[in-house]
Amino acid sequence: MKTIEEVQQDILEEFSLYEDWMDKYAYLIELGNSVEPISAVEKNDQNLIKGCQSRVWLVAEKKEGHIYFRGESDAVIVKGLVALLLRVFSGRTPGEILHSQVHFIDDLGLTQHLSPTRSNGLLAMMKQIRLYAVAYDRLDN
Amino acid sequence: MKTIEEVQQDILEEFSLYEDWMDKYAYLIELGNSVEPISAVEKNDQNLIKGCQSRVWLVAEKKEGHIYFRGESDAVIVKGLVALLLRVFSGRTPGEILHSQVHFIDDLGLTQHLSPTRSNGLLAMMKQIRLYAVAYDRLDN
Amino acid sequence: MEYDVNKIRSYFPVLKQQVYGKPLVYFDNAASTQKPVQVLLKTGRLYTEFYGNIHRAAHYMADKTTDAFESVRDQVQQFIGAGSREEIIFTKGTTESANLVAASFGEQFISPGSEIIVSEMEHHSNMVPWQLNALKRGAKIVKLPMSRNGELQTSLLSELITSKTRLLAVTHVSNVLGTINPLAQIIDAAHRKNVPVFVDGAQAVQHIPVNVKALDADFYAFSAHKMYGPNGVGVLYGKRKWLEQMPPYQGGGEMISEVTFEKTTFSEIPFKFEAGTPNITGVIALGPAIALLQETGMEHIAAWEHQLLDYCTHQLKELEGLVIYGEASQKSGVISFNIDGIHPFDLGTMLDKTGIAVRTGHHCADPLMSYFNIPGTVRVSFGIYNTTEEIDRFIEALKRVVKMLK
Amino acid sequence: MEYDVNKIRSYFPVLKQQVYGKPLVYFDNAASTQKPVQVLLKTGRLYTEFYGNIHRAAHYMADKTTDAFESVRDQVQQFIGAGSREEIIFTKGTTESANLVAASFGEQFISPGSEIIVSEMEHHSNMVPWQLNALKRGAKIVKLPMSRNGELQTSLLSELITSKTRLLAVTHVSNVLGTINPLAQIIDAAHRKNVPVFVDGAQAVQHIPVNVKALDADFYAFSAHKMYGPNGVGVLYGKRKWLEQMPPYQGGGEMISEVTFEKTTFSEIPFKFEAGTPNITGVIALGPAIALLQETGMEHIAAWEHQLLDYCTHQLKELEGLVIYGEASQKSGVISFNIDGIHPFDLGTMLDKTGIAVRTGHHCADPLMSYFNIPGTVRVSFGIYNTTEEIDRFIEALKRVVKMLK
Ligand SMILES: Cc1ncc(COP(=O)(O)O)c(C=O)c1O
Ligand SMILES: Cc1ncc(COP(=O)(O)O)c(C=O)c1O
Repeated sequence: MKTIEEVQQDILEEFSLYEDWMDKYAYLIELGNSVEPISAVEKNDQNLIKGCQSRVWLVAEKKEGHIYFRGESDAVIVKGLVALLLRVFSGRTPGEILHSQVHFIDDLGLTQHLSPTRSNGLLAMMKQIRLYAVAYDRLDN
Repeated sequence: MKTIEEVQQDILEEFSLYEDWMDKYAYLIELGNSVEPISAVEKNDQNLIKGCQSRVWLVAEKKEGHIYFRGESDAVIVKGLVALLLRVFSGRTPGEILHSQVHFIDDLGLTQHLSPTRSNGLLAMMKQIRLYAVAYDRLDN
Repeated sequence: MEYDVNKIRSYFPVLKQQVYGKPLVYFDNAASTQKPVQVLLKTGRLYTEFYGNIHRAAHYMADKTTDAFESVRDQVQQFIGAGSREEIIFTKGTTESANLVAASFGEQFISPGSEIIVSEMEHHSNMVPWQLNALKRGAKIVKLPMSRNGELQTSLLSELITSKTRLLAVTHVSNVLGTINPLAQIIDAAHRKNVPVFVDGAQAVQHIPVNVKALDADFYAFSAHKMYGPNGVGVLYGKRKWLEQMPPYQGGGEMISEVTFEKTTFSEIPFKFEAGTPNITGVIALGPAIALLQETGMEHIAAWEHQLLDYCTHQLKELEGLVIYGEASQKSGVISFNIDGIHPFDLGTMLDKTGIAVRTGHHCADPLMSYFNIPGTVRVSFGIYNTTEEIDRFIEALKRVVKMLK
Repeated sequence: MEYDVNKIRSYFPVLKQQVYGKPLVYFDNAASTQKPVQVLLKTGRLYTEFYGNIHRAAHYMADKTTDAFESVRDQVQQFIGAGSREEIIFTKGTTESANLVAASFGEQFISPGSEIIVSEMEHHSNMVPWQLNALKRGAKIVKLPMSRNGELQTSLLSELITSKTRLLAVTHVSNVLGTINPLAQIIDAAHRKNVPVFVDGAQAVQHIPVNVKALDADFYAFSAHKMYGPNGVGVLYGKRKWLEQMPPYQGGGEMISEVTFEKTTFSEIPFKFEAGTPNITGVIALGPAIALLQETGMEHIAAWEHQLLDYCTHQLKELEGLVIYGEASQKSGVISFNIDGIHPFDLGTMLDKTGIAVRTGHHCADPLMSYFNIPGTVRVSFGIYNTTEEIDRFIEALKRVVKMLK
């Protein structure tokens, strides 16, 4: 399996194919549409991360030392970003997550989606992913 | 006796001798120093017109249908302005005062001393002069 | 008179900017308008020619600045047809104007059991101040409800206004629906029962002619940054009879007459309500913004923007699955809509990539969103510099992004 | 490093103005400073290149503006050494900052019988808010007295602070006397009895290095317009632990999380305290003002201005009948004085005619005037761009007008 850094590089390379912002977003939408929906039952308050404009749900499961994430959003662009985050983080060990540095969103020029004052749920989702890692890490030790 | 308008013209002419602002103010100070002081007894709260930075006292007396004003201030420049107002208004009938238009302060470029937000007492003094005129006018009729 | 939109556009250099390589179409005017060079030039004069703190000083720079500042008070008075300059209070915005009245009028007139009527279409800024205040004073907020088409149910007023009602708070123009409320009628109904009315004019003064005296409004508030003026400046108009009875809101410099450790006496209105150094350069730079509105003519502006509204509404209605919220008979240039199966955030984000700035979200009007049971809308809102060509570009872009998102 | 005052002066075109045909000498910096071109240029960019309402929008103009706005929050945090950006709240000025804390801290922590200690040398803005609040809540204002030389009698603190004391309000630097108060010592005395301290920094941040964390101040307030920045912008620093416990001050847009007619939940700090559209352009233009101070170096500025203070004090003392108010051992560049037998208003008015802008009056510090039993003073106050040559011209002019007035 590729490292978190390698996956980020892959993503950057894929996006570098698109010069135009419309095309980058078209690709994000495509990614968003390909995200496997989470079940209605899982779309509960506990898994909900509330943003100002859109909602994000995040489900985590641990199997054999690795955390598997699934997620969704009511906005397709946010869903595309969720897809990217899942690709980077799902299936990692808590240690890998805790020692990672996420830079690809900045590098893609999508920083505004992470701005704390935009609060569209993505930043909270990243925090939540780390919290899961911390929690599972503690459970292990 | 000259009319209110004529006295204003006189004042404007006198000041027109001075080109420099320092000289105009030197003349104002001279006028201020020449104002006859009012007695300590008359410097009471009733005659006091409070400004933000300086205080003005105004005393009015009526004799044979004419109002005679005396006034003073703790700041000599304000006293100079008071002297000019006394020269214009003292010895007039209530009707003359009420029908007059005071423009010489504006014309001299001293408007800032009359600005309501500067509230250095002069504007209040002008109002007070008019109020006396109104009051004596009523008493007459 | 012809409406010379090109001349107006020439005052707004920012309109020539490109975003993401596309020419900017700015349709987010209800959030904040762009600012003309006239306002910048006036600001520049205060940075290069004269500036000083106002009112209390005895020097040239301060005198000149004071004159410029106070003359804008006269200009505002005249612009909204207020009875006297002392009834014009400078605040930092509509929100602060509402908070000032809620706190200060509240302290004097609102007590346990009092009722405050607030309409269902209010911006949070004309809702939360009353809520907070009601909570503090044991008063109750009573809702003036809305109808499906975005009009207030004014016929209910005679029932809603009781002997306990102390104030009615309502917006002149809705920032989400565009509805122009029948203010004269609402105010009349309130006054018949001696209830004063606070009007949120944040979306009105820049779009339609406003005369507070003709309306007989008790309070009227608006923000400079929504009327092509500077940021950080708001206006509160209040009838003298209310302002004089109300205690000061904030304490500090400017608003006091005398201070001792034991007792403080306050200045007259308007200064009683202007504690601290005001936004001097901001207030002075509001002057040219008002001048621009007046030179263009509020009647002409209203007509022009109404034309844009009609033109855009007509084209939007052709689109499949598009729902417009707010179809009041009297509307200003604001259109809120959604498209079936597409999240407004996605629409807004994609439109942005085509150079078109619209707003998405709840527009600070949660109760209104609850009414329609939606998470938000896409909102386009027009200003004096917008054109039908821009609407064409918007519609075209909208069709394109809808195709991508569906 | 040399202090390059000519370079600094070149940033302030207004200093080249003439008044009454004489070159301007601006010695009214404590009232408000002039503004450098850097601040104007930044403002201009917001008028011509990018501008939008912040935080909630999803378009390019708004995103860019939001980034610029929020980066100034970081800059302010760093400038005053605050622990985190969330502890920086933007207000409209020092006065509002004090009112915010008085109302909001007051609501939570001040009750009948509480005591608030306020120093005798406070500006009305750090006095009246506490008075108004004490009156509302049945609390009492306790005076921290001053000595003849203009220093606070800090030795009395251990007595004055009782179990009833809820807060101590004190200025960092006096706007009349120039006294730099021994803040660390005052704060330490208060903290030993668990009393938080509100510091009025309006006359400090532009003159001396300030680090709120090193001082351990609980609240620290200042105004942009006194630090070469724009008008209508203030800062309130507050320790997180207090800000989080305090209820919101104003209600409206930005500061809420969710609103219904029944209940409203609020945002986190700092937004909880920033209701309504903030002074966007003002906050952003504060950035270059802070940058100028930092590039020049607060240590260098303090040294330069202290030199001006010494130079001017020395020459004033030579004048017959001249009394200086405030001779604290630690002083910043402010000198208040009177001349025997001459009214300060006359002095100020005449100095103005020679091109020299000073302030006269009570400087919004009535209690201090009562202390010295005077109606007012003449005040000269220095800024980063003032020079000893200007002081020479001032002294010469002063001698001339004194001769005229005596
Ligand atoms: C010491 C002090 N505190 C507070 C203030 C009030 O500041 P502002 O008027 O900007 O709110 C001033 C300025 O006048 C001051 O000098
Ligand atoms: C109807 C309405 N009221 C009040 C406000 C608040 O104005 P401000 O944020 O300028 O205080 C707005 C703007 O957002 C508005 O549209």
